[in-house]
Amino acid sequence: MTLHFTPVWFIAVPLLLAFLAPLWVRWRLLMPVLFSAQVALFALALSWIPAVRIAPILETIVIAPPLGIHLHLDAIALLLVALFSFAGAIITAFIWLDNGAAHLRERPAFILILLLIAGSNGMVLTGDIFNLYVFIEIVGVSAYALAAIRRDKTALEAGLKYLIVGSVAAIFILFAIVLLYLQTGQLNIAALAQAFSNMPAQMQLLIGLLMLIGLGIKAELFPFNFWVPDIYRGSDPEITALYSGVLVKAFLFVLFHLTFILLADPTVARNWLMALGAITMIVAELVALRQNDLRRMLAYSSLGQVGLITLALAFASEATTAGALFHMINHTFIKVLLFLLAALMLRQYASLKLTDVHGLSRTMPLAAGLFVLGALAVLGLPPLSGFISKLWILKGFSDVQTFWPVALILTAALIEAGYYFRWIRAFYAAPTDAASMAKMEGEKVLNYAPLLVIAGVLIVLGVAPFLLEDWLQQAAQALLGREALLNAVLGVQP
Amino acid sequence: MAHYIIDAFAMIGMSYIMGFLFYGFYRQFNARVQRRWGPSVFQNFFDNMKFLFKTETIIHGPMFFFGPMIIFAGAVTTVLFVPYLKDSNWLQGFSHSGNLILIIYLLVVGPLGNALAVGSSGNPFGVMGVTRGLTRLMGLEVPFLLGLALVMVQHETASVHAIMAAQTDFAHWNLMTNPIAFIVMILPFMASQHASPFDVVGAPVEVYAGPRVEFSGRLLGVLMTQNMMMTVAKLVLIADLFLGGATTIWALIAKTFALFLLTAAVSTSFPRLRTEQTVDFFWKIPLGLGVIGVIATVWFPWS
Amino acid sequence: MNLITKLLFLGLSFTPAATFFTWDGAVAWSLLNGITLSFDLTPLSAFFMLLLAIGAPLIAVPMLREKSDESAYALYALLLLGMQLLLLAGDFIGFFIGWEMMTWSSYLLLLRSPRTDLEGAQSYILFNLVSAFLLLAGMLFLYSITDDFRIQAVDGLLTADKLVLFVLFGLAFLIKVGALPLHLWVPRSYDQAPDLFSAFLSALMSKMGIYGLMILPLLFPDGFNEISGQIFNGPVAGYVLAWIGIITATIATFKAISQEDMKRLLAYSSIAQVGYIVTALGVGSSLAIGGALFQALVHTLVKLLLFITIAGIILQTGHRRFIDLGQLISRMPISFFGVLIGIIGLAGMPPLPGFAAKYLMYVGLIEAHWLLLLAAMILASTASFVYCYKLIYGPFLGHANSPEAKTATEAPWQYLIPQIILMGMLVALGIFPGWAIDVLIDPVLIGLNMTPIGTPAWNVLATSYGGYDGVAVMGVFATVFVLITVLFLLVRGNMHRAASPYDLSFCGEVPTADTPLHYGAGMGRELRRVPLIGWILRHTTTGFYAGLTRQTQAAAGMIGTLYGSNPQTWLLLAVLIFAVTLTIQSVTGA
Amino acid sequence: MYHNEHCEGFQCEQQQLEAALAQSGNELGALDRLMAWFRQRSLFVLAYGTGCGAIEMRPLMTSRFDAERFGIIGAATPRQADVLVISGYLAIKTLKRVIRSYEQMQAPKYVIGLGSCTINGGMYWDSYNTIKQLDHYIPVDMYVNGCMPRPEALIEGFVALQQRIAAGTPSGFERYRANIDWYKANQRRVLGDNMPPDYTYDWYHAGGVA
Repeated sequence: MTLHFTPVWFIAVPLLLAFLAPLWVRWRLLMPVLFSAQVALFALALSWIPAVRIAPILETIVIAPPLGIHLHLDAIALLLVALFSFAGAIITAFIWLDNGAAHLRERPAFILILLLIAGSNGMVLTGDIFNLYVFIEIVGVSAYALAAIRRDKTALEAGLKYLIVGSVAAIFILFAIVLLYLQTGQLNIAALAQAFSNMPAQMQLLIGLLMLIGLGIKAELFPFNFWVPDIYRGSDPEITALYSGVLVKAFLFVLFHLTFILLADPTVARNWLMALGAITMIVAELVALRQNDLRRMLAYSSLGQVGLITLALAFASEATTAGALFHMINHTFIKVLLFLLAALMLRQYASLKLTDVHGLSRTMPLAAGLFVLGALAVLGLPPLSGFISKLWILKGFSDVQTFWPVALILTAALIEAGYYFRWIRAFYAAPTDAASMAKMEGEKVLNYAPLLVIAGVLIVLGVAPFLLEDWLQQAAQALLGREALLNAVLGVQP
Repeated sequence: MAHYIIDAFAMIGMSYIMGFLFYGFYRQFNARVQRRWGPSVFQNFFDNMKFLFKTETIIHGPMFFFGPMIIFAGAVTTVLFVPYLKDSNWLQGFSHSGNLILIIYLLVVGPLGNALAVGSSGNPFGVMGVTRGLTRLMGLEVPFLLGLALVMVQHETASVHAIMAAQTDFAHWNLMTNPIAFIVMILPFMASQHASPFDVVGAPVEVYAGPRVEFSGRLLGVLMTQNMMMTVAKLVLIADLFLGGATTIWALIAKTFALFLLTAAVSTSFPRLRTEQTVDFFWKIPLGLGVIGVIATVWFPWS
Repeated sequence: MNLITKLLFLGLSFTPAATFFTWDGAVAWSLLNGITLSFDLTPLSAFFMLLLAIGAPLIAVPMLREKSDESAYALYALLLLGMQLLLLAGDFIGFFIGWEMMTWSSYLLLLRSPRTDLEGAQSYILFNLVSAFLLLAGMLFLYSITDDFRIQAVDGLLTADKLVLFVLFGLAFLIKVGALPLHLWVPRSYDQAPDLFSAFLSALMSKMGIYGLMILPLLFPDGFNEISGQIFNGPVAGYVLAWIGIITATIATFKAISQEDMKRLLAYSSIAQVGYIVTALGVGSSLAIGGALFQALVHTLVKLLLFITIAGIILQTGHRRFIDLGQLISRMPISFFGVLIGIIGLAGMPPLPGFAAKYLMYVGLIEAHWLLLLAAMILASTASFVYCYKLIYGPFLGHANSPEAKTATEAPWQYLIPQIILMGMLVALGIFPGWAIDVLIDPVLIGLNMTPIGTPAWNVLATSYGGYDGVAVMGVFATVFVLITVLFLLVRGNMHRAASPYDLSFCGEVPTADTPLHYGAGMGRELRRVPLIGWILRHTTTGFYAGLTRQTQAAAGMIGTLYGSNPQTWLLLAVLIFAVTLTIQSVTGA
Repeated sequence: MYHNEHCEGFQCEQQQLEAALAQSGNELGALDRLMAWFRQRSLFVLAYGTGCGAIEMRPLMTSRFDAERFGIIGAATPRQADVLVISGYLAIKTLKRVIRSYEQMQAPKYVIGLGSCTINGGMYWDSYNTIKQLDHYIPVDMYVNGCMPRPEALIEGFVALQQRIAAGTPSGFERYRANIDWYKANQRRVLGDNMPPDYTYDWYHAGGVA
């Protein structure tokens, strides 16, 4: 008998495994299952590549669209799903191998992480807007709970704040969906896309704004991202890595997926979104200059990168989109790397204030080295993959002689260098407190194994980016290819 | 080979003799201006010999000893790279292997070797003097070389022989054809000869803190010898460049003497300047003239 | 294990040499669609590769003395790799990759010094990144016009486009060479870097900026003739570049004179020396370019020699300031000769090759009739005598000023071997300037489509303006020196060495060990009384950059207040924005 | 002496004095004679005014009396000087400097004691802090007495010194070498522990005592 692989598995497997959690607890298999689930999903995603390369896969759940719910696995969805499961696998492996943070190796965390992954996969795969909302809520709830999972004061505060903000964002999104449904009577995204242009302009604007704010809060765009540093600072770095690496990317995808598919002419929103991205980027980088806490700094840096990706995606040319997707991947890797490093450093240091981590390279040389690698990659310095993605984006802008984003991106990178290198310098400076240095324990290479994998990927992708090139270009085409998608989902339409 | 050796010794001897005679003349001239008799014209020779025959000489380490040797070697090399006569096989030295820019740099070799020796003596007063000397050098080299560069541009060559050959008669002397260059160059030239009013660096009689504060006996004699030879070499160089060179020894003596007389006249007439005044003076007056010269000869090629 | 690592490292340091000698044929690496990296060794890049091939092992040898430090070795290897990529690159992407690898690996090496402070590290990386990003912007702009990343002649550009490109590339490379007023990072980093790495920074990395500047004429073969015509006897771009170079050289020279620390002095002197190269590049004639290359060669050798020697002194004494040293001539004689040969080369005195370089540059300037530039260059090179003298007087002559200087011994052999090799190279080059012209420089000039300088014999440096014979100069000087020394020693009379270093004529007073007899720190201070120099030394760019940093920080702080920690505010803001945008849109849109 | 046919005033003085210079020591060898002749033709005087007699050195060197015509000229440092002129009384404080300067001069070197004070203390015969007999502390080659001696007297003294140099008469510095212990003992008597350092006469320790 051959198992019938379908895209549903990407959602179903994690859900199923999460529900069977008591079993794994009894058999003491929680972490192995969690890890192997992600690896399996990643393998599954890779096995789909040949098929998706030929044509997007459409998986109908009950009845055919536009009436039924369907999952839509095209190149970009596959890319993101693979990315999510890879990032999930890395983080899980880290939690598994690491000897700290016991609360992350218990049942609640197990369930919540799987739910988060399932939800994110669902958001990327689904072709139905209400279904999308459901997944957003699944992801949201698991994220709020994960933020508070450490159950101390700061974690609980972060969880509560996240809950408030996230719920409001969900309300905005829900409101937009309701309006859409009221106007068109449709819930299938493709069908909505066809009907969207027939709506009154005022209504289009209202829905657009509601969506923008709702998703903007979730995807951390500028005037709506004030919550980010607090949450990132409050929750465990491993969880933050999930947020920054998986969650934000899923929401960014949703934002742009909806933009590109609902609007017949994406240039309407282009300038708005580009401006939003540029402001997000510059503001976040500037604010990060003054941050003295490593995790807050990483949070702002994450915002800056989101701004950059937004800027590039909003431009909606194929080169910038492909570059932005590549950058999305890189950013996921880098931020997972950096946040996990922060987690490791937190084991040794009471606080990650700039003044407290002087001389960190003496006790944790590997961590300091990997931090340097991550910083170089996030700054876009060759020969790491961050350089290639940035170059791709910049080249995309130069192709059409648009230079203001180039100038902004380079300026932002410069500011970013300003603070990243301040940290690097602190790591390699003479220690302020030599006595406490002495009693710190050495590094266990095993803890670093997942991080070294990421580092390897960053280098390989930097030297040989052509490995991903075709896939990325197809993904970009899929993201921008409104007509193709409508045709694929709805068949030949009158 | 024998020709070269004889020629070289002839040049060295001639420089030495001209040197002490010129300096003797200078002391006489100075004395007459001050209404006194003054010493014999050979007084510098006597002084020099006295120092060379001193029975005792103190040295402060090997570099202190080698410094005067370097400066002497630099002086002799300079002498040998300046052509003394025009259109002659004699008194040429190795001047065909060099050029004007090389000679200008050779002029500086000596002072730098000397500076090493002074530093090696460990006497801070000497080093003060060296610093003053290098500062003055900084001031004077700029207009001096600019003046010479104007000549090089005029003749499109850095070869002293070629420049000499181009000055066929009095009307074609560079003094006539390029007077600005001469005026620009002449005051720094005097300073490069340690002539008053630019001689605060190592005024031998009055100023304690000079480069020579630690030198005694035979080393001082060597320094004195090279100074006289160097003076002659510089005079000959300027005569070559601006006064059309000389075809006979008598013409050479006459021309260099005329230049020396000019220097002596200026020295006796003006009070001494401080180092920074010297530098400032050179960067204002001769260099300003030099800039005018550049504008007149290079930017507006009608002249 | 230790030994194997060290041997491996030494082997790695020979990679540029291996590349230089064994490279044949071009290599291409397809990075992305439309971006193919191509690598090849052109005559120009071969010249700079040779510098790297000479310098890298010579710095590696003394590095072996310290206890084996794998990460430093790895970074050094990366740095060498980056520089080789940069030199080999046939397109801008490869160039940029090499450039950036060089930047960050050198930054990390810089951090390994305990002396590196925040300002030094930050100014190093930020200035270099600005340079890199300007380069990136320039190449993207070029790409947007030509649709090609390859380094090749571009013609038919609009003047405005060309100007933009020229400014972008020019600034990028001028930052790297440390031209004023973009030099702030140079003295700090050269001063604070590990002592041996300073040699690398000054001798080799500054040359990469020169290499970049030399690529520019390849890109724009016709220069800016259409703007300037022939007002300045040459392209206006060259004229501007030349003035930038010479102003840099002059001001840096005066700054160097006023330094009290050996490495800082050398840092400013590097800026000044590279300034000459920039000037010569601005002239652009084949003589001047030849001079620039010659100067690049000499400066590399000289700065390697000086920095390695000074690293040896610092190693042996632990002091770096002039006032803390002195009288090392008797304790570190080989180092003394190292510095002596170094400063003679630095000052451009005959018979060492510094003079040949100066000679070519002077003749280039005279040939171009740029006499005011010549005057400024003379000023800078004469003023450099003062700091050269300070450099040898401070550590070696005078009186020892600290207990360490009184007991120091000669530097270890790992330091002496490179010194001796470099001294030999410098002397040989001085005697045979024609060899360098014939073998090293003419191929580059031919590669750049310029008339080679040519030389009748290896010992002669010949130009259309006359030349000189290295063997004759050296021979005459050496013969006279030997003769006079022998003669002097033959004359009868008692010559004796002072029995005490305090036997000084000191106005009748008796100096003791407590008397301040060392003049090293004060030397050159009195230069401030010269109005021009005083004015230069009173003004710095530090204030401007500090102000810029302060303003940026203030702006960051101000924006940072937006990010409060109150959820109500976040939500209020979101709703408010929603409402306001909606209102505005519906009012204007309706 | 001032009324001759071919000369007038102090012009005659020079001729008379120079005439005396021409005849020099017959007992010396040719090279030594030549050297001695050069030495006496060129005397560099250390510009060191120890007492009130220094006021007489200025007219001596300048236009009125013009010592330069005898080859006598000032020198700034003891290293270059041949002659040390002790111009008048010598306080004990100054004595130390004088001894040091003298020892730093390079042989051959000469000392001229100017004024009565250097001979017997002069008007300071009972002063507690001046030395009375210079010759006890450093060797004096020539005394010029008077209080003050006129520049003419000084010139006569110099010329007499020149004659002695030309004649090859053993001069003070050789006496100093030979009797260094005596001189040092005398110096120690007035200076006490405040002696100039002994490395300035290192030939004494190196066994080079004449």
